[in-house]
Amino acid sequence: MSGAGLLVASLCIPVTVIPGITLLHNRPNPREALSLLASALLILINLGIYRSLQQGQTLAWQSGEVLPGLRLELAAEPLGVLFSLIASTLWLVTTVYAVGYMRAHNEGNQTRFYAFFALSIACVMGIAFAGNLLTLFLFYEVLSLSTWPLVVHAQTERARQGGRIYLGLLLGTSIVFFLPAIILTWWTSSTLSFTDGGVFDPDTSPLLLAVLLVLFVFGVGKAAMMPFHRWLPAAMVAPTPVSALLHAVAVVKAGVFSLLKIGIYIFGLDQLGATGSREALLYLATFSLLAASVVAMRQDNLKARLAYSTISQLAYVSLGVLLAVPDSITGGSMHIAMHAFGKITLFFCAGAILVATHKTEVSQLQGLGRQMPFTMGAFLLASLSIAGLPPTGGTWSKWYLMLGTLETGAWLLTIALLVSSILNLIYLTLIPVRAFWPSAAGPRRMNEAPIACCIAIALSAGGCIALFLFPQVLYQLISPITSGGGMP
Amino acid sequence: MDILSHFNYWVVVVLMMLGFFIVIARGNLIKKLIGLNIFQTSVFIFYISTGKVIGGSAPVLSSDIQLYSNPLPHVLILTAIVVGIATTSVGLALVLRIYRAYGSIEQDEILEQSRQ
Amino acid sequence: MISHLAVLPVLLPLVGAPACVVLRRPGAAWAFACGVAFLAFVAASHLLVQTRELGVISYALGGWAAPWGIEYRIDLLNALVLVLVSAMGMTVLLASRASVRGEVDPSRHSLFYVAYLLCLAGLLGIVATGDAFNLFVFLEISSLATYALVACGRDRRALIAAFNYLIMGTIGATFILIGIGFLYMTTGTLNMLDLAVRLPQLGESQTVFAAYAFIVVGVCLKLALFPLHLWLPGTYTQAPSIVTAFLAATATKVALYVLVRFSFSVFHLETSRLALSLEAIFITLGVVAAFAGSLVAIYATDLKRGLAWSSIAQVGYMAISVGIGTAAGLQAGLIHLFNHALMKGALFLAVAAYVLRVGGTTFRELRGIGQRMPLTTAAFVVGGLSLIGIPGTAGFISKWYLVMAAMESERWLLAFLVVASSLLTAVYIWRFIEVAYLEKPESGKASPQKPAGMLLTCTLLLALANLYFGFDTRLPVSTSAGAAANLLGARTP
Amino acid sequence: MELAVNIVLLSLLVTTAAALVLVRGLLASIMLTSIYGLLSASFFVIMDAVDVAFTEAAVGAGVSPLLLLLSVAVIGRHEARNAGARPLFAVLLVGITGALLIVGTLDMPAFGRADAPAHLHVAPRYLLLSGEETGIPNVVTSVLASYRAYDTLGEVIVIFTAGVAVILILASGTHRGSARPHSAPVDTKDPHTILQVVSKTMIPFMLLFAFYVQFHGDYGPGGGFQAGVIFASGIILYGLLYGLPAICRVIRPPVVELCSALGVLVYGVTGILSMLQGRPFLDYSVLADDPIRAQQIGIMVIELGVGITVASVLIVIYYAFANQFETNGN
Amino acid sequence: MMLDWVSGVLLLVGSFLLLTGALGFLRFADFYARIHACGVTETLATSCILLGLLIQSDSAVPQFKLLLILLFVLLSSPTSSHALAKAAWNAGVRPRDNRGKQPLPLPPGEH
Repeated sequence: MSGAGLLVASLCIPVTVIPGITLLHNRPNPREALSLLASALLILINLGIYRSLQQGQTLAWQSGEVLPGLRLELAAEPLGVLFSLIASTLWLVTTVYAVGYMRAHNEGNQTRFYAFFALSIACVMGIAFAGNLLTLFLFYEVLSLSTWPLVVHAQTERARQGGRIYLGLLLGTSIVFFLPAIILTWWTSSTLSFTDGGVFDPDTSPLLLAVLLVLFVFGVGKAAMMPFHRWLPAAMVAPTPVSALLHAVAVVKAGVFSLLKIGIYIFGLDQLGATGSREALLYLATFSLLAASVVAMRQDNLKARLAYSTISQLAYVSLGVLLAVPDSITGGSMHIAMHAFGKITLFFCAGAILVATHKTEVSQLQGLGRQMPFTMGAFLLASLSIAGLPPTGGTWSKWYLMLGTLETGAWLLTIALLVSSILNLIYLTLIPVRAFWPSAAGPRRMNEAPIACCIAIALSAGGCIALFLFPQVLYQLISPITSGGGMP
Repeated sequence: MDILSHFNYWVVVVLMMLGFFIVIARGNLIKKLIGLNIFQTSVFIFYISTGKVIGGSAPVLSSDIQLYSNPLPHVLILTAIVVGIATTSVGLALVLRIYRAYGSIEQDEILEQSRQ
Repeated sequence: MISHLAVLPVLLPLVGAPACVVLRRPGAAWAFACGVAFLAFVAASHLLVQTRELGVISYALGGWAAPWGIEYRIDLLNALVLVLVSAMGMTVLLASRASVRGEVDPSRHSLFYVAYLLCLAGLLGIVATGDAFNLFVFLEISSLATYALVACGRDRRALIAAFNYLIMGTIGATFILIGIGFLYMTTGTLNMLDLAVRLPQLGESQTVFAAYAFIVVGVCLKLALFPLHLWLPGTYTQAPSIVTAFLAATATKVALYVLVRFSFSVFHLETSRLALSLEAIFITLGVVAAFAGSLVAIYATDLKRGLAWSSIAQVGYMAISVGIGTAAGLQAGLIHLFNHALMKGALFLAVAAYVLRVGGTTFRELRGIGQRMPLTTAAFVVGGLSLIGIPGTAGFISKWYLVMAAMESERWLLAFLVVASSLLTAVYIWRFIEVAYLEKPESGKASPQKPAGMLLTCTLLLALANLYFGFDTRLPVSTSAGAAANLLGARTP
Repeated sequence: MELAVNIVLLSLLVTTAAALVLVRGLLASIMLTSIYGLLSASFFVIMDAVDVAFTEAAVGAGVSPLLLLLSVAVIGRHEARNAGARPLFAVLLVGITGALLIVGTLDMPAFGRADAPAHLHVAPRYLLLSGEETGIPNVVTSVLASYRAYDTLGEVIVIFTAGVAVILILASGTHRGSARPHSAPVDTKDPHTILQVVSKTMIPFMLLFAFYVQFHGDYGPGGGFQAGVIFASGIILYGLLYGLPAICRVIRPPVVELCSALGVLVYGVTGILSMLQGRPFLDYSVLADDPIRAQQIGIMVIELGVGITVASVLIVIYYAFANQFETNGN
Repeated sequence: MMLDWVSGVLLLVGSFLLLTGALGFLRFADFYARIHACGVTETLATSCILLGLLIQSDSAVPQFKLLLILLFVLLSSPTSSHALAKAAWNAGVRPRDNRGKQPLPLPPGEH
């Protein structure tokens, strides 16, 4: 298959299974088999793209002109390939998990669930391979819309409320900030294509650039930068597989991924470093990072705590972008992968606990370790990854981020990162520790979640360790970005 | 500019405004249509005034007449009169139906009924 | 017949309407009307192709040359609007059969189609003509037919709506007549091109100023630009759904065309002293309309009424684009004119299907409609997304150009307000989507399914058009670019 | 002298309009409207617009008061006292509009000046050449039916639309076209013998006069529209005196409806004939070899179309209104 | 010359009659008296004026037209007065005394 064909196929595979899923709405087994098949196929295709890229092939595709001089473009560059690989791998894992979870939980409207899930993944692929801002924006918006039915899955008043906040903030920020920013970029530079070293003329007005950066950072609401972070906790009303894949991995990562791409390919690191509003935003990100951690500590609901933790971790990546030095970019990019595996494991565990024991609050988890030793073990491992401690992948990304702060001489930020890691430890790692603590309730028999859930947890937790052991794969993949030659 | 030269226009403006006032201020639907009628007729008067040439005669060609009034406004107003009567008849048809449906043609009473 | 292309789109429905009276059977009348509308659409499309190739086409009716006779003058702008109006007229008419059967008194069906054709002919005539007074005549044809069509609504409030529209519409038309009279007095001509040549020679004249003011107020009444919008919500809500779909997709568009035509082709707004104050007025009113209309739409409990207010808001955008007054602004306005017709056509046709199925359009009646009518509701959602301006839909293109135009003229606040108001659109569209998909349908109100295949097909067709024109924008974009350039470049010394 | 008449007529007009503003009660208002129409017709004569005067006399003083009266016969003449209590708003709006109009008049050429721009540009050609080009002395007719024939087609369509609209609006409940009243013809115990006898002798002359106006329009005031109105008045007079069923027996409603379409079609087909021969729509030159002759034929045919449509639509409208009276009235 | 005089007198008489009719219409006590005043005078007055004009005119066509109008007026004017009076009677308007206060007694057989 040609390079362009691979890219299009990667988008189309999730879409093409949707009619199949819809048609099979009365027969769960073939329906879910179809989902699994599609995700496996998607991984293969993304691996194919990865290999082509490693072999130095150019992968790009263009549509006809949408507006004069402006087309839809797809292009494979390292960051996108990384993102697509993570997303598709975790789609497979999540589908396995979802089969167990949705059945055990007796959820309704499962067909709708799988169909929109597939659509969301297609959008994620579109974002990952977007060759210009227009394409990115198109899939970004459709992703917001196609995840809404997943968020309001329960159709209760609370779910609707959550859905309103979710969509309101995501659509609101993207329409009010992101879209004008894109149009402004188009108007100033007459191109929206991602370009190595940025698209702006060196003599572009600094004020304009400063405004643009602010618009972009706030406009990409999916990056959950404070004060536009409220949608993420609101989205937690969704079923756990949705929270796990979309609101720990796909959607939020799409946000920070967009920021990375804008930072690297629209501004260019040099220009970005010189942009006036960068510093202010940097401190906002830092604030977001710390504040979210503090709020997370006060959350008793497990999923809400994980959500705030996500906000905090996303701020790491934003920080990486805004620092605008090669090490921080590397750190930010790697953190996408590290956090993805860590956080999805945590969500899987939360879902498993819910399915097995119907417990949702942190305070109820005391002594649960004996009942669900496997789940709690995985939880411990993943929380270490989030905090950035060995033997997990999180170590490396945080390391590079630290290096980035040191390189720019921002001591304050280094300290902030350290403090945040400690907070992470407190609000996440303490949960499994206390679960394993011998409690008055006494030993009870094992009661693990359905086997499909356990398999998924094992896979994702294994991923955390694998990333610790083989970080060079990631590093090699993304190194062309920092050396200035990412785009085909 | 002497006063008399625009006297006609101003009177016609007054006529128009009287008609316009009836349309807006009166609540009776038939009265509104009557006002509309007056308003439109006054506009016709205005048009015809613009076509008049002092000392001219009606634009029917004849060998012993040199100066004619302008025929074009006449043509336009012939059409406009037809438009006016067409509007009036449609309006009246509506009024009849409204009366049948509401038992009244006073705006206030109808509004009150509509709200219920 | 090729040489008569300019007159055919108008002439066909104009002569077709009386011929339609002969057909007493409603089905036959409908089929005939559809055929006529289709031919008119074909003629209009050919005309667009011709104008793109040959430039302006002039057609002297009666064989009398322009200032003395009446002229049809087709440039890119008219041709685009002609195609749009005839296409929407045809599509809605095709969809109308089932809906008319469901909503209109059976004794009136065949005349309903006659009135529809007359309205279509009137609208097309307004667009095609190059003569100011002829424009007034066709305006009245379309208006009279509209009043009758609106009065066909089932509720008795339709009569009130029609009557109010008649009063306001006639006042508007009379204002236009006054304006045309003033113009005639000062120039001695009624031909628009001739007017455009002669008006600049007059210099600053109070009469010309008053003429413009009256024409603008009259047209804005027809356009339903805030605060002259009072007739619109009642009319759109109470008229039969098909009529609402037709009016929303065509009538306000034609009014906007007239506004643009007079402002730029005849009066050269861009060069005149008035420009600054009028700019401010149009933009302010447009922004207020966009916000006020959307806000009222958010609180509406009836879908049809909500969409009617949404039309007021959307007219606001078009007014803004006229107010910006640059080539980019006009282009944005024309693109939005085109796209908005597609959106509102799809939305109101979906509403027509709802009325047919559940008998009403209040949110209570529409609960859970998404499960009962999945395809229609899907079409509605696509139309709604287009209205919001989600990328991938036609509405996005409109928004893009409008924001672009605002930025180009360095009106940053305006650009911000435009995008912010589109968020309000999202609110009221989403309000319906929640009702349609998340609420449980009221039990015990299962009305029998009436066959409405054509209605569904046309609704889906328009929804697809919304998607198609979100990706392939060559037709509206290039044509409107040419039209805008013509409008501003037509400055004659 | 003319000026004096002018001033008197204008002040009468203002008085009538002012009276209309002040008076309550629909019957009085309708009479005042009628007077207003008659006065403006007289004014049009002073202004040399004889054709318009003729039309306005027929419409403003005839048809529209008639329709108003028919409606009031159904609805009643009462007008509420305090209805529409928004006088302040109205005064404001009217004030602004009026002021704008006055401002607009300030730069206008003086009244009646022969060198006003309106009299110098397009109109002179009509006055100079229409005689040669169309062979018709009445310039208004030649402009109406030839130079601006398309406007006149529009006018016919407008009146046709009005007919369609009125039927569409009033037809609900009763079957379309059948104006079969529920009550007996007007007041059997009190037949309007005198009126009936007198008008019976007059109606044939009215119809004859209608034809005269129809075909004399080329030479003097008159034409299809006026003829149609007069013709319809004759029919309506008959209907008023002998009741709707009687007139419906003579002239069946479906036939009238078809006729209203027929007139438009006659007009339209004349235009299409020219198109079929490769000339622009409504170019009469194809109708005969001699161009002047062709113009005359064309004008005659389309005037006939106008006459047919106007007469039938007015009758249709009368039927619809009278039907309301007979079914709802008293 | 003689004819001019005649027509002048006729026109004057006609105008005077119209004026008296109008006065009567304004000043008389009740509906029937008023309609009597203008109904009677109007027919005569219009006839006088038309005759006067007929004499003034010097070509055949206008004379013929004026004659027709005269005929029409002679027919329509009394008829319309009659119709008005009858309509009023049917509507219940009753004659009153000279000052317009008391309704006069009804003729036998009516109530």
